[in-house]
Amino acid sequence: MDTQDHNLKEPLEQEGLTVTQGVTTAVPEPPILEPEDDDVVPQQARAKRHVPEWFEVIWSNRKARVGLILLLFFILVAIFANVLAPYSPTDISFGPSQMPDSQHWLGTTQAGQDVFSQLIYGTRTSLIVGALGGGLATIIALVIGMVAGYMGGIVDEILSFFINLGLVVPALPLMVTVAAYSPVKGPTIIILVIGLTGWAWGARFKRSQVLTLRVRDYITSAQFAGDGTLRIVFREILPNMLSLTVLSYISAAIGAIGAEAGLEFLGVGDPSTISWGMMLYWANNGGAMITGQWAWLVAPGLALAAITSCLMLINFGVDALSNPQLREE
Amino acid sequence: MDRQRRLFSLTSLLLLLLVIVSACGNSQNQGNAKQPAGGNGMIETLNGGAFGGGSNPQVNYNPFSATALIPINAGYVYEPLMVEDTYSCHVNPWLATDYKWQDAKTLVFTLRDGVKWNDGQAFSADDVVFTMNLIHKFPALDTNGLWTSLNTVTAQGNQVTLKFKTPSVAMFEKVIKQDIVSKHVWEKVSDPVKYTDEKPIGTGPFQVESFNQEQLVLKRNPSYWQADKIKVAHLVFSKEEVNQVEDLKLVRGGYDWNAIFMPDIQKAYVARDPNNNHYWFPAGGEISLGMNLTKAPYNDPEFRHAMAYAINRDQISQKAEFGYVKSASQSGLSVPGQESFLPSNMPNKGIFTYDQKQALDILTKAGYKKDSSGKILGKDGKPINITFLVQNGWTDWIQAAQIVQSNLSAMGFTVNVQTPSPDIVESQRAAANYDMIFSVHGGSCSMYENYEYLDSRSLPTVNYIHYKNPAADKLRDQLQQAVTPDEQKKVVAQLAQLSYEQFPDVPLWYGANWFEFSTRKAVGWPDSNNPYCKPADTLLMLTHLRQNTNSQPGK
Amino acid sequence: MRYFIRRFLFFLLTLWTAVTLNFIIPRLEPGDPAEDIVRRLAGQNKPIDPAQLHAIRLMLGIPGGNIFQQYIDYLNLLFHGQFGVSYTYFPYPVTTLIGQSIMWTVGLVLTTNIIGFIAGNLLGAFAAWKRNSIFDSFVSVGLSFVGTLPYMWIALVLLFIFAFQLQLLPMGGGFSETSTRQMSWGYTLDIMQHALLPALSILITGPIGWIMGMRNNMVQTLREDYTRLAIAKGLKPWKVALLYSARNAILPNVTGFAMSLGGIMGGVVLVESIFNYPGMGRLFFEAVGNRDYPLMQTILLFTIVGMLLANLLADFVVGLLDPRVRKGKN
Amino acid sequence: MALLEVENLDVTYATKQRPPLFAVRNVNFELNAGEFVGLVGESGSGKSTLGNAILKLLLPPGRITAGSVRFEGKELTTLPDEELRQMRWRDFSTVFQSSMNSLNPVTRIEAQFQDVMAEKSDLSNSQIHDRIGELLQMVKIDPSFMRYYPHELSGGMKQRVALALALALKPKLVILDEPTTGLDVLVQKEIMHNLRTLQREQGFAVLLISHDLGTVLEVSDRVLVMYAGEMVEDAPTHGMLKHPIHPYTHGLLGSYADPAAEEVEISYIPGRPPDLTRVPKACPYAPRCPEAIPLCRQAKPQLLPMWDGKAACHVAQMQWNDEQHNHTRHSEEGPKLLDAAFSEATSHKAMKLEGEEVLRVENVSKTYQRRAGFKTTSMNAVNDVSFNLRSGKVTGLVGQSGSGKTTIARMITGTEYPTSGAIWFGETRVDKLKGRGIHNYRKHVQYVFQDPFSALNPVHTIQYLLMRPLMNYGKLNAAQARQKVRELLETVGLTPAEQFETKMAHQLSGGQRQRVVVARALAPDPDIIIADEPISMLDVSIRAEILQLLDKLVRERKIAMLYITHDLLSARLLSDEILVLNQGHVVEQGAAKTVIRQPTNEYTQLLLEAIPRLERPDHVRASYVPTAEPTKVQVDASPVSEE
Repeated sequence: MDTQDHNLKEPLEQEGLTVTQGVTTAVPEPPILEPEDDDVVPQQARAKRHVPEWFEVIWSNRKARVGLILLLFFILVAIFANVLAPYSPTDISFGPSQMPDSQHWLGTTQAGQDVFSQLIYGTRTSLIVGALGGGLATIIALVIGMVAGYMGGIVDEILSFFINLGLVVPALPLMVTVAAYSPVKGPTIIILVIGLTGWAWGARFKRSQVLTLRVRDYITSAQFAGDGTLRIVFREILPNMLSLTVLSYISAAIGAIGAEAGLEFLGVGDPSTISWGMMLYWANNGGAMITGQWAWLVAPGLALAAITSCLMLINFGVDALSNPQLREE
Repeated sequence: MDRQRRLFSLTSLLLLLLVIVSACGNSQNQGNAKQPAGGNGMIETLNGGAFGGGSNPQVNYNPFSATALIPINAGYVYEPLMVEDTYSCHVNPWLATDYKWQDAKTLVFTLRDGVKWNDGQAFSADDVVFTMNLIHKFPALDTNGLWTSLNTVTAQGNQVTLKFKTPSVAMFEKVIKQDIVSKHVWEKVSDPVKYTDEKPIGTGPFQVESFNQEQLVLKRNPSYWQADKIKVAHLVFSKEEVNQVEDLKLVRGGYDWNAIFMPDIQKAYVARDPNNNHYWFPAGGEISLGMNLTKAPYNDPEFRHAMAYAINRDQISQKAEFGYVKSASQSGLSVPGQESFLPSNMPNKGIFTYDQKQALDILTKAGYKKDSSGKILGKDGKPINITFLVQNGWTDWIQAAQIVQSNLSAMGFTVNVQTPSPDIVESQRAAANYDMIFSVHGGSCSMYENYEYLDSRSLPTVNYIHYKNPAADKLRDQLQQAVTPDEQKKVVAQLAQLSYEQFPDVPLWYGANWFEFSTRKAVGWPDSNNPYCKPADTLLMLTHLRQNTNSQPGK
Repeated sequence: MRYFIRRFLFFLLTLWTAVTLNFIIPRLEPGDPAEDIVRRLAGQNKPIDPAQLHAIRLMLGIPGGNIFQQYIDYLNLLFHGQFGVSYTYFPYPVTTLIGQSIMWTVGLVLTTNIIGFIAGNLLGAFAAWKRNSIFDSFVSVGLSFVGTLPYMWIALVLLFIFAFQLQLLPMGGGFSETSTRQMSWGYTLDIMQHALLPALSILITGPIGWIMGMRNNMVQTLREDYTRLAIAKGLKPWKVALLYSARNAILPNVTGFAMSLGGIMGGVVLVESIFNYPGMGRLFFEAVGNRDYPLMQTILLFTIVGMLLANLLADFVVGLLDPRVRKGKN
Repeated sequence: MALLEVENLDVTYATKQRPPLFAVRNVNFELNAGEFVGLVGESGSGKSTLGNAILKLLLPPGRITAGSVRFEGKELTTLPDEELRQMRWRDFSTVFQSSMNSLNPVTRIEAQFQDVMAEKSDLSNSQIHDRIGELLQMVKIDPSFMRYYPHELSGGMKQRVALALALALKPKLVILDEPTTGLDVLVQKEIMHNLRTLQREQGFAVLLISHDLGTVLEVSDRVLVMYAGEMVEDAPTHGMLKHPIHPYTHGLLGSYADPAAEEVEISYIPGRPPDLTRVPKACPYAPRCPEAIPLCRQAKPQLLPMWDGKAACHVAQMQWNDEQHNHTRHSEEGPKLLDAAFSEATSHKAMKLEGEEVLRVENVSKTYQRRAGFKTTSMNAVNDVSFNLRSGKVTGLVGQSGSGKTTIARMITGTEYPTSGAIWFGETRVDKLKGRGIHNYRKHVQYVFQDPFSALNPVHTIQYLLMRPLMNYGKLNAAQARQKVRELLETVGLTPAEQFETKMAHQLSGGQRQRVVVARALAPDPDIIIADEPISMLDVSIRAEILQLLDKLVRERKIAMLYITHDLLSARLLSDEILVLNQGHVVEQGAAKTVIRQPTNEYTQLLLEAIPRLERPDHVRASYVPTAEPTKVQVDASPVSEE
């Protein structure tokens, strides 16, 4: 008897959390007082489909669809880089700082490497850094956020302190410092640095999410059903945070890709890495502006923007999953 | 529609603002072009590149300070006793007109008369003694390490006598380049280490006119003791910009001379104004392939001998260094500048050429075998895997290392290039924890220093290959004793020979001293045709500059 | 009161942790600031002179000995407000340097970020109000692409176009070389001119986060009962949009703004490095590169204190804007 | 000309991704100046949508797709925005549901009056200020409260402020959408009374939208009843009370009874409303209607005048026609309709409190410490409460929000510890249990939650949810547990079990979910069940169904139940013993019937008075015989959506 009206009203009452660019704020939730108010029904019609509902929602969002297709494109480029790239990205046998021509679509670097080939191989680094750096940050955020949120008490106090600390300590300067003084250079250390410095937002986000979830009746219900803490956290709470976790994972991946590019651009990366950030570094330090080799300067920036946009577009879809107001009408 | 129009007008307003602001200030931006002086052959202004001091430069003219602004350390204001032309190592009289080693422990300078500090006070031997004692009292000022062997400094008339604890002929280069400060100013300074010397009183050709954080202007010292030789009224230095901007300013004629690395200089700089834009990159220290002599196979001289042939120095020069550098001599000396020190019988001035076959032959002869897959095996029968450490961020070296890697791979070695941070490389090589490495040594006029890396008593950061040879140690000791140039040359030749035969390391190329100059305003710059000094010998250079009277218009 | 004590304790603990991190991170790896100075003076192609190294070590007075003792000394000095002397700019105390550079950073970065924040929120509010209009599509699709462009890349391209190719604007620095550095219209204009490109590169991407955040928040507040009641009241549309919907939607953004100041500091490092702007970011990056520990530590410390203050300020502002929070604290 | 005329109004919610939802269909009614009209319907009936459509405040994707809304003859659906804006608040104003959210949280009360009054009246600022004071006094709020922010007011006060705000410009029509839902009954009563008085004094017209027929009938002149997006009855209040025309109205009325009657009974309507993504071609109520005849499943009845009102019902229409024809009945009596009911009589209640004692609560108190600044204030949530729970018996705990009833429940379940006193479960001191002890104890004490929507995790199947307690407490393996799940589902009336066990909670209706919640509580075979307002979130028409289920289980399985409620009627129906709680104190305690029929405490009396008293027509009562065996629960086999 209830579901229909819920659908009509869900835009009014669904909202508990606002997700904007990783800025999460708990909007005070109106207490549920009336039979028509409830908050579990947005996914009214998801039974009997072959495709999972979440995919459907994401896919039905035009922006997200474009994003998914683009991402697939980037993944394919990364996998088949050795087939697609006309030359080896480290081959220095061409003339230095050549302008784009039919041989070198995006010209060459000051060391005589083919820019286009570097661009293609650079896809790999960005994707891997995004996936792993974002992944590491998300896992740390998930563990800390969930433990803090669920355990409460002194554990929460301590972990919240670290979360707040992580929020207050400026990330990029910290990354620069850590990356600059780390004994090894290269993407691995950058992934680690990003993961270790970039989790605070997500943790805060997840903690507040767990805080709202753990007072739900079904958690109490699970306690009464005799479930243990771990089971409650992983089987009752976690699945309800899935779309938000994916959301923050993608955001973290975007952050990781950007941070990697920034760090490499600042010169704390390994200069022999083939990546877009390193290409920008070399373009800046190898005289792309003097020689007017614009393609070398422009291409990696646009590629970075393209990959982040495609992730952001996907996020629009995921956002719609957790936040029905943003679904397209 | 309305909305779009509004958006459009907003955008155009912004653009307009941008144009106005940029146009307004542009007239100002032309900067330093002052009115040309009269026809007295005086160049009004020369723009000499960056004054250093980092992104937030602070006034610091303390000549002893490592963090002072560059022109102060370069002799514009404070002068040394004598000036060495570091290209040919010829010593020019300056504040001292002459020197004499009375014995290997006693050095006597005769000072020039009539030199005045730029506040009008006379320069005297007291100032020299004061300076020497000042850096004794404050070891933090003794950047040349004089007092490691100096015992006493005394003056008698215009003669200053330096007595050393041990034979210290090799200290000469360090003594003569010590900047001399005035006693009457500096004796009042309570903490000369932290003193920033905002109104520097020196004997040099210039004095400070103005400083803001973007620009330092020096003006000619009219009472300079050889004022007739200085034909430049003002020297202008500016804040260090990021690479590209420095490059661009140079290209656009913003500097009359500068010392920056610039990719593809012929095209980017010279071609813009072939009549006026020139460059000269004289050789500096030797960048050498160091091998860890504490382990096999690198401790085998024949292996290192093969390495001398195995590396394509031309490729490194062309690919990693834009063709700016020359192949280095195995003698450890900087040729052609220091040619006169070479043993006369050394073929091709000690420069090895790329010959992979020769390298393989040497290896085979020395007992290194190849396995079925073509990998060269060590004497223990295992394939030779080489770990090559290169300083992170030193991009030309990294590219050079990649060339070494490809050269050696082609022969049948496995080379693994790693790029840790410079500090790591430093500590790893001090700990003999590497296989191959690039390092730099030599290039100075102090032969004692140039061969320090062969001395088993040196710090591991200097003797980075951990070379142990009593003969080399002994030869260096002899250099401390050799008071005459002839004696010195004899010892140096032996050291060069040792280096040539023993292959303690394998010098690959000479690091270049960057030097670009424009003849638009001034002529008389040192270059390959007239290498009267290295570009860093600014005092020598400035006394050679003359106004360009028939200036060719730039393109 | 309890709230303030907690707040203060957090403040102190954060400071202590930051200070300790500052101390530990640079010491995790070998390296010698003196050596860095010598190498910088000598260049890559010259060997290092041990005598000079020795003299510089003496000059800087680089602490040696027991790391624990060093830490205690360090804390003790900090406690007495002595931040030490910069290695790079010896003998200048780090406070002098920070004092000089902070004005540039605050002037450029804070101003542009505040402008960006205000503009972003207004644009976002407008996009939400006109949801699904051309403007909204432009904002939500067009701008989000622009927003993904890397910060430093935008700066580089601006530099390339306006300074290198068109030669309209200076290539870097905070003011002209010939500037007299006295307050005058010319000097002001000069400063603005130098700040234009860095400011633009911040302003191009800066507001986008706020635009999107505001838009998303306001899409929600537009559906809230109070907004609907305002419509039902028949108030003028702009009143409904600004005083009801936007007024509530901006609250999360205000907190977000304070929290994002850390990210801003990151951007500062990039932009100031590219434009050689004489601010804190550039100084910080230089300090890291030179192992100028006193300078680096102090800048980080100042930044963190700034962040904490910004958070307090944000709390205060949110308290002003949102009476519910005000009550909750007491 | 009526003040408001709604004609053939259709409202549709159409999104790209989902099938369109026809929320309001072909609705016609009129509202005259000064008339107080109630609009009643359960969740999903489209009543709020209708209200919003009239105000032109529909949220996208909702849209008026056909029909017209005329206010004083002006067509609102096509009126330009600006003209409509001019009319708003001066001509018609509104009070939203519960006002939790309808006052701008960041501005003071005064400002929220000020802005609209400044824009829409000629009053000066000081006049406005005075007027706001008057308005607040009118709703019995001290004018000084205008300096307050909304969150500083209680729910009831906010609602009154919203009412005063709606009357600020003396509108001709005020639409109130569930204005008192969620407030305590006493407050509800007072506000409604206040509203009615003001309406009589000032003469504005009211459209009162509510799910609670009882409240509406108490105050309205005329009542409109909606079901599944259609208007099914439109009749004057006195007529509807005496003889509802539509079987649905009749069914709704069955949910009300006087708890203080000698015998109390209420009825429920089995089944659930249709899916509105497909427009029903016949009578939408036919599947649930006990009167339904074949025609009802074939053709859609029109809203036609009969007796003293209008109704859309084939059966009633036939009776009416018949009556018109034969003149056999008095025209005021309405149609004869059947009932399904749950009455006190159906439970086998003995007057004496027998049964084995399972849990003993002894002089329990709970004090909360609150810090505000330097001051620490303590609040006694529960004060010296003692009672027993006996197997097979229900103890009702009645009180308003804040009375401490939930705190007692939490202490009994071991989630909170009393400040003093003891709770004995057999030989176990519940208030001393920790960790593992609580885990073991909970096998014996289970909980039925208030909100069936949040008590079931949306990510799990019913089977998983029910297997957990079985495996945790019953030590069953998965296969055994699965078998047991079916038994449980059948026990709570969810048959066939196979059809339910694979479903997710959100695929069930509210009543079905609450049955699952009950099944889960039964799973460990507990000795005690705490039922915390188990029916308050459910639609009125099905509450009796759940009560009946609980009653049956308690009696059959000899479970001791603590039934927590604010509602004396359900307490009377279900409980053997009743405790009335007021601010932590037990103010009345005794056998259910005694407490309610002879209340000694003033507070209990107030609570009783607050219950809408509907005099039910005699012929209805006479027309059915209470059955000891409850009506077989008809489970609608079709889930919510069948795409």
